[in-house]
Amino acid sequence: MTSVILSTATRYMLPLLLLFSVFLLLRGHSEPGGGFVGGLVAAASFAFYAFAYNVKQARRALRINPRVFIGVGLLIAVSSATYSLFLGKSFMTGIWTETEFPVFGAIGTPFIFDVGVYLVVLGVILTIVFSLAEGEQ
Amino acid sequence: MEVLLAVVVGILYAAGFYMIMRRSIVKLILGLGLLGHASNMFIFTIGRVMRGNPPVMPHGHDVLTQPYADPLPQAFILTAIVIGFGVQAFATVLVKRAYQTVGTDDFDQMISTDQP
Amino acid sequence: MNILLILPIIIPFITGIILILAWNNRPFQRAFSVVGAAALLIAGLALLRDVWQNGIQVAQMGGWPAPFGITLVADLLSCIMVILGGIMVLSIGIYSLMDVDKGRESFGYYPLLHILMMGISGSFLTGDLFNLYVWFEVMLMSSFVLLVLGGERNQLEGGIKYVTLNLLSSAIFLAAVGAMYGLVGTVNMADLAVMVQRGEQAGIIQTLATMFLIAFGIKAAIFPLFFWLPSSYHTPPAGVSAIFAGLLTKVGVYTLIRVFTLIFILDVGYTHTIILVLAGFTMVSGVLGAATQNEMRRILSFHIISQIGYMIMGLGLYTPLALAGSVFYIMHHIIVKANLFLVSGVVNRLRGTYQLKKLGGLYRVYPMLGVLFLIPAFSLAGVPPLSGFWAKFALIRAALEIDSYLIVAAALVVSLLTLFSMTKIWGEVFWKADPAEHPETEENPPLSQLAYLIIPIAGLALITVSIGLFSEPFFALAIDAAKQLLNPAEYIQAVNPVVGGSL
Amino acid sequence: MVLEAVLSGFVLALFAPWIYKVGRGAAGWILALLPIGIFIYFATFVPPVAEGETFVFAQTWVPSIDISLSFNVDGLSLLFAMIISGVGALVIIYAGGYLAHDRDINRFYVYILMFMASMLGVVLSDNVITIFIFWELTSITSFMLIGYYHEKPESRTAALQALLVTGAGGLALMAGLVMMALVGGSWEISELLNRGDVITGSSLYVPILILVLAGAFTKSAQFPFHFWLPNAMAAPTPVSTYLHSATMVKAGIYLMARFSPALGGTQTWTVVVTSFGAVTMLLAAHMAWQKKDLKQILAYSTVSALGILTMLLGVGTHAALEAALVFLVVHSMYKGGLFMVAGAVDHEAGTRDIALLSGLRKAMPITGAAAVLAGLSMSGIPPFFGFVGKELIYESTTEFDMSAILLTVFAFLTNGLTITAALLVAHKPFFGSKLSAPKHPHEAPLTMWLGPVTLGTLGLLFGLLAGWVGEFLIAPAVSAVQHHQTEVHLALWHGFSMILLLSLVTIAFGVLVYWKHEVLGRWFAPSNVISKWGPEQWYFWSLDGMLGFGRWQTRLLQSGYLRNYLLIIIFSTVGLGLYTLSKYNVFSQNTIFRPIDVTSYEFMFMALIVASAFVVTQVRSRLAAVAALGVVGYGVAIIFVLDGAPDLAMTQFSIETLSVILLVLVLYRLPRFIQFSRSRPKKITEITAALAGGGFMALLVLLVTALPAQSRLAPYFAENSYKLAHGHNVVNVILVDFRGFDTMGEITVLGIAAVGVFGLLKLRLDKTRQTDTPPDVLTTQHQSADVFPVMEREQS
Repeated sequence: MTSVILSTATRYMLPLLLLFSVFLLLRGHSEPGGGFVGGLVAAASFAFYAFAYNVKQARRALRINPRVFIGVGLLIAVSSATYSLFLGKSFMTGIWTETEFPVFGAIGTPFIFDVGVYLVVLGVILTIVFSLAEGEQ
Repeated sequence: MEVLLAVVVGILYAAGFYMIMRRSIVKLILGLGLLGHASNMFIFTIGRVMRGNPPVMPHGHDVLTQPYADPLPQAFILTAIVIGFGVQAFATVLVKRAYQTVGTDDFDQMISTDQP
Repeated sequence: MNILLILPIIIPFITGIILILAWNNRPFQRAFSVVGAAALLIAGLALLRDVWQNGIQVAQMGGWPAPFGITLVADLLSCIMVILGGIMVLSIGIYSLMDVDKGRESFGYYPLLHILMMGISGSFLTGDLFNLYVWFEVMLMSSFVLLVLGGERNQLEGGIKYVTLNLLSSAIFLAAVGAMYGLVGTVNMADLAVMVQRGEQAGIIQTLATMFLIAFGIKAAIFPLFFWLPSSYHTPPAGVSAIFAGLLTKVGVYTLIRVFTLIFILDVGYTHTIILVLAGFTMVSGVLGAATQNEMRRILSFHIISQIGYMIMGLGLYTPLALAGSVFYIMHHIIVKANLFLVSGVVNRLRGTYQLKKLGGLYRVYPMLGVLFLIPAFSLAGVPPLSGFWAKFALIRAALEIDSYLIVAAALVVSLLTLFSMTKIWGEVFWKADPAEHPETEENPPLSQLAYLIIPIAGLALITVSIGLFSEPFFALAIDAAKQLLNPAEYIQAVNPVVGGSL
Repeated sequence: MVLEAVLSGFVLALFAPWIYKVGRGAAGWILALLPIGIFIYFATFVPPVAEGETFVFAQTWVPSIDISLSFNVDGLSLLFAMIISGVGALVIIYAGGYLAHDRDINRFYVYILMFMASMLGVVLSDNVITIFIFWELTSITSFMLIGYYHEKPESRTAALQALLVTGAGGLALMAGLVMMALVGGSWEISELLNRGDVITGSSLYVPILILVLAGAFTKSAQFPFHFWLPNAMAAPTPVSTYLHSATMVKAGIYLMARFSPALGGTQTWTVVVTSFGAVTMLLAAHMAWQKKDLKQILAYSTVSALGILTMLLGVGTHAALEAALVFLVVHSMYKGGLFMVAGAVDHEAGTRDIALLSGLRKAMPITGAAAVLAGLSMSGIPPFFGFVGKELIYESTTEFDMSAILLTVFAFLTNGLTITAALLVAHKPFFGSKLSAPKHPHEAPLTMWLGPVTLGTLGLLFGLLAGWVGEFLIAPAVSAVQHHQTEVHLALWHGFSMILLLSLVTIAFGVLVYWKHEVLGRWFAPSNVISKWGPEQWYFWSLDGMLGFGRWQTRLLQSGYLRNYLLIIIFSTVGLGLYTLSKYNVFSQNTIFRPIDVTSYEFMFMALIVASAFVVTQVRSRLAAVAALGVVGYGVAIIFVLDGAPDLAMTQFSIETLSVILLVLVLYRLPRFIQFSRSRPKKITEITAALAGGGFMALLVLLVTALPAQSRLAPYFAENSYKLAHGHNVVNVILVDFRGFDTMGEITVLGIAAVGVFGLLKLRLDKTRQTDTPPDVLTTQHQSADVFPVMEREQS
């Protein structure tokens, strides 16, 4: 399943798609988007890579076992949620920075949570796709 | 609109039910997919439908002004879609493995665990 | 914010995450899994202490007032269930150290176990219907994987039926939640209780109640919806069977009790009579199924069904004593049923089969194992003074108090048939001479070599005996839990939903 | 103190194996110290109880449900407690000899001690539930003891039979006791006995009576529940001695005696109890003398004795109760002794078949003497205590006010045949000129003759001291049964009377039958078969019937075919839902239809969804089906776009794409669907179910959407999403903040799904070929290689 056009295109598309996915993640709080869709797009970029080359190379490009993304993502999500407990507030209470940042306004734990979602989705899709594709190749 | 959507929901459910009752385990997967769509449409419709007007505030506003679509069913469906995807992926692979192990996709040959 | 409410959910969650991250470190996984399990049990006990002293506890996730955010609610029943979950996961955690093969250990057995517990604890503690759906899915997804992990043919065949029927249940549940929202505009249980009590659109609400009954009924394995259970419970490793047998159906029972004491009490004469009739059929058809089986775990699986009938019976009768009986029954049953599966696992390990025909002679070689089997087996059959007797007694007394004679007759006959099939296992596996003629020394390792398997069994047996001999505190607890259940106002007041509460 | 006396047996049982390990052959003597101690302890109660005192010992146990560990020592319970501990001590000593070389003797001690404790509990408890608990414990320990020789199938069968019959009765008893407690308004027996008129006057009286009697009759082996007792002779002889003659089987008698103030005194009671007792005593006596096995003769004669006791309790007059309690004591002594003798004979002479035995007195003089003592008491020869008993039986039957003659005839025949049985057991093996036995007999050891000699001697002593026994043991017991203080005057000699004459004729009749028993036995053989096999056959039929029905229903419900399961669930849901809707008149109160307002492109997409769904169900190519399913998904996404849900649409589009890719990855190599042959009616049923399910869901949508929307939550989200949660996109704010908790669960599901997929694909422990599940049992006609290429078999 290797074609020159596809593999070349993929090589250039990978960073673009990743960038787009981060964009979706960041704007999720104010526009349609969010960690979930962002994670999907990011996963898609690596999945394309796997189809264009093969799973081994995709794994190499990713550097980290996708399962780790799942664990880390969940950990980030639960940490962002637990943070408020230490401030004596309810579990998962949103804690926001005072200052507004130029692109996406105030940063708060819900945003961190969304990052966790993004990573989990990325890890999940890649785990599934890679292990399925390895079966096929 | 809701009347027609109700019919669509009903047909999706019926098709899903029909498919999961087939003898082929592959059809089971498709049936589960249809049931997923049916459930989502069901929640969407029964939570009332509002053309246009997504529950997103334009920039500069700090409240969402009427009219807007109820955001909660949408959140429910989003959660359900994602969960459904996970389950569907797992079930698909499960069926594939069952097919490989049993050597057929005929459900009638998968009754050994119910034989006393 | 009461931090104790969230602990039973995040302890197994964090344990699970850490175990996922320590994917390839088996020794660490084994040790940490037990630590996490013990932590869950301790958290449950602390929560019970708090609720016992201070009444129903509530936590609003994200600090949003009910009904806008998600509310966690711990009443006595929830606490009891969480503790039972803790006892289960600790027992199975220890048992698994010896029961689970390297293959499963390397493919996420321990993280799955803890995430399963996360789903189960979540289901017990949530006060929000849609959130309950999510926890159900967490629980189901992990149970799916635990069930089929290993990929043996039986597991896959049973797994497909288990998955399909449970997904159907989830679909019905999800639809019912959606419809409930469409009808009354809320999913917070306390808020729903307030809204439903207004009596508007009672017909549709009652219809949705029957959908909940079916959806939870499938999970609880009541008649005629129990098919997934006997198809699958005897296929995974013994420890997995045991935790499934102990906890999963009881989550269904718990939710049935929850919604049919809190929300759907508009017309108890209708809904609860249906529940009572189903309880009778569940008991009878389950025990008849068990009587005809010839494989240890299959017998035990069918008995789960028949025992579920008793738990539902208390809900159907709907008196304080009856509900207390149900609660007590759940406490007793989870411990006993899991223990029987654990014993069957030891038998299988010693003799390599679960088939009654091929077994025998264990009483001669392992009298202590015999005792460890008899305690839960007789308890299951309701032999006094073990825990099961008290559970049955309370239910039967409750039924006789309100002149429900038919259900009493069913309960008594089923009890006798349960005794029949327990003695059948006893006679075939322990008393009968060993058909395989094992030489006395070599192939009969002393039980001390199976310490990780025996410790949880002995511990659970000890609990069974203690509940039996010192049942007063357990009854006092069950009766208080039942009182709370029959007084939804207490629950609603504790949650204090903003909109509903002001009405 | 009584509590400790009762529980001490359980505690000692726990240590019995250890004591056996240390004490070995002496263990029986050591363990017997406990029952001896208990016996002495209870003996101290005799004088005050004879004065009319009763002692209540109460201890709270489970106050939440009115259960207390309360014990009551009155004349009746005291008499029983002394029999239980006294015979218990002898039996444990006896077992030390009888089972001396048995490798399971340590387990025997455990069970017999537990049994003794349970039995003490039964007769001493003053709480209806406590008494039931001990009652059930006697059944369970009896199960373990009958199954002592557990490697023999007949032992296991007998143990199970005894357990099921007495267990069934026990459960009935429990219901009866609870109902009685609820009607009588107390859980303490001593209280209930004061409220006999409330109970007998209640509308539930007859059900209560039937349930309680069911418990008593099964335990005390009344016809037609008697068959388990002769079968229980599969147990070792000490067990037969203790449980199945002296104590456990008398628990039912105790129960009837105990509750007769609460339940007795009515015509129903008299008719039912008397007739069951009378039939049992005669039938069993008739069966007893035809047996050839010593233990079988004794077993049937025990059933007969239990019948006599039941009959007397049914008659219920002062004389009858006196007779019952005297006979109870007599029977425990002679029957216990004879069982021990039978065991000794079996042990030393190698058989229990009376046809093979004779002249044993020469080899076993002491055992023979004990047998004679017991046999004389059993035959009711003066001056033995048995004579007193028999006289009293006749006295009460001749006074019976319903049908004195019939009952006396029954009693006469029973007593006569009892004498025959006594001769068969005590005379036949020991007398006769020629010594005959399968193995060379020796005298039994001390442990084994101590019991029968003691009991036999007691039978004589009690007869001689009848007046004393009457005053100190029988009178308090009769008082307890009658529930008021009463006096009993026992004497050996009542002067010449009709009854004495009757006694003499009875002896003559019994001896005559014994003399001709072989001839008569052939004559009566057919009747024997009917009465033995009748009720026992019913037991097996009902067991088989239950199993057959169970198999049938399990095949029907748990068929193994997923589609049947789904059919049942769908039909249940729809059926229950529609019934509920119509029950609450929803169709007449709510509107379903309303004007359809739809734009053309909306209609187009809906039609696309419907058409694609239809294609999914019909198309024969898997890929096409997957594609059609994808189109359904995209169609749904477009509906979301049109109706104000851009987030949903976005997610739906991407998920749908991913799903299709996954399905293709998994399924793309597979060929067209096989058309599995399905019968037409089945297919029609399934289509009906599918349409019904779909229709029901559509109906729900129509019903609910016809009502005004009343979301209680949306306004709050609209108001506060930005102000409090800093987000413009309300759906996203809900997902990560308002209901972020849901999302946490949701991503967990995803993570687990990935772990599962990974595990499923990579971990394969399949040992299908080695496991004991049968290979495909059904047709393999679809499995030809050209239709189904085997996928990835090479993977490990």
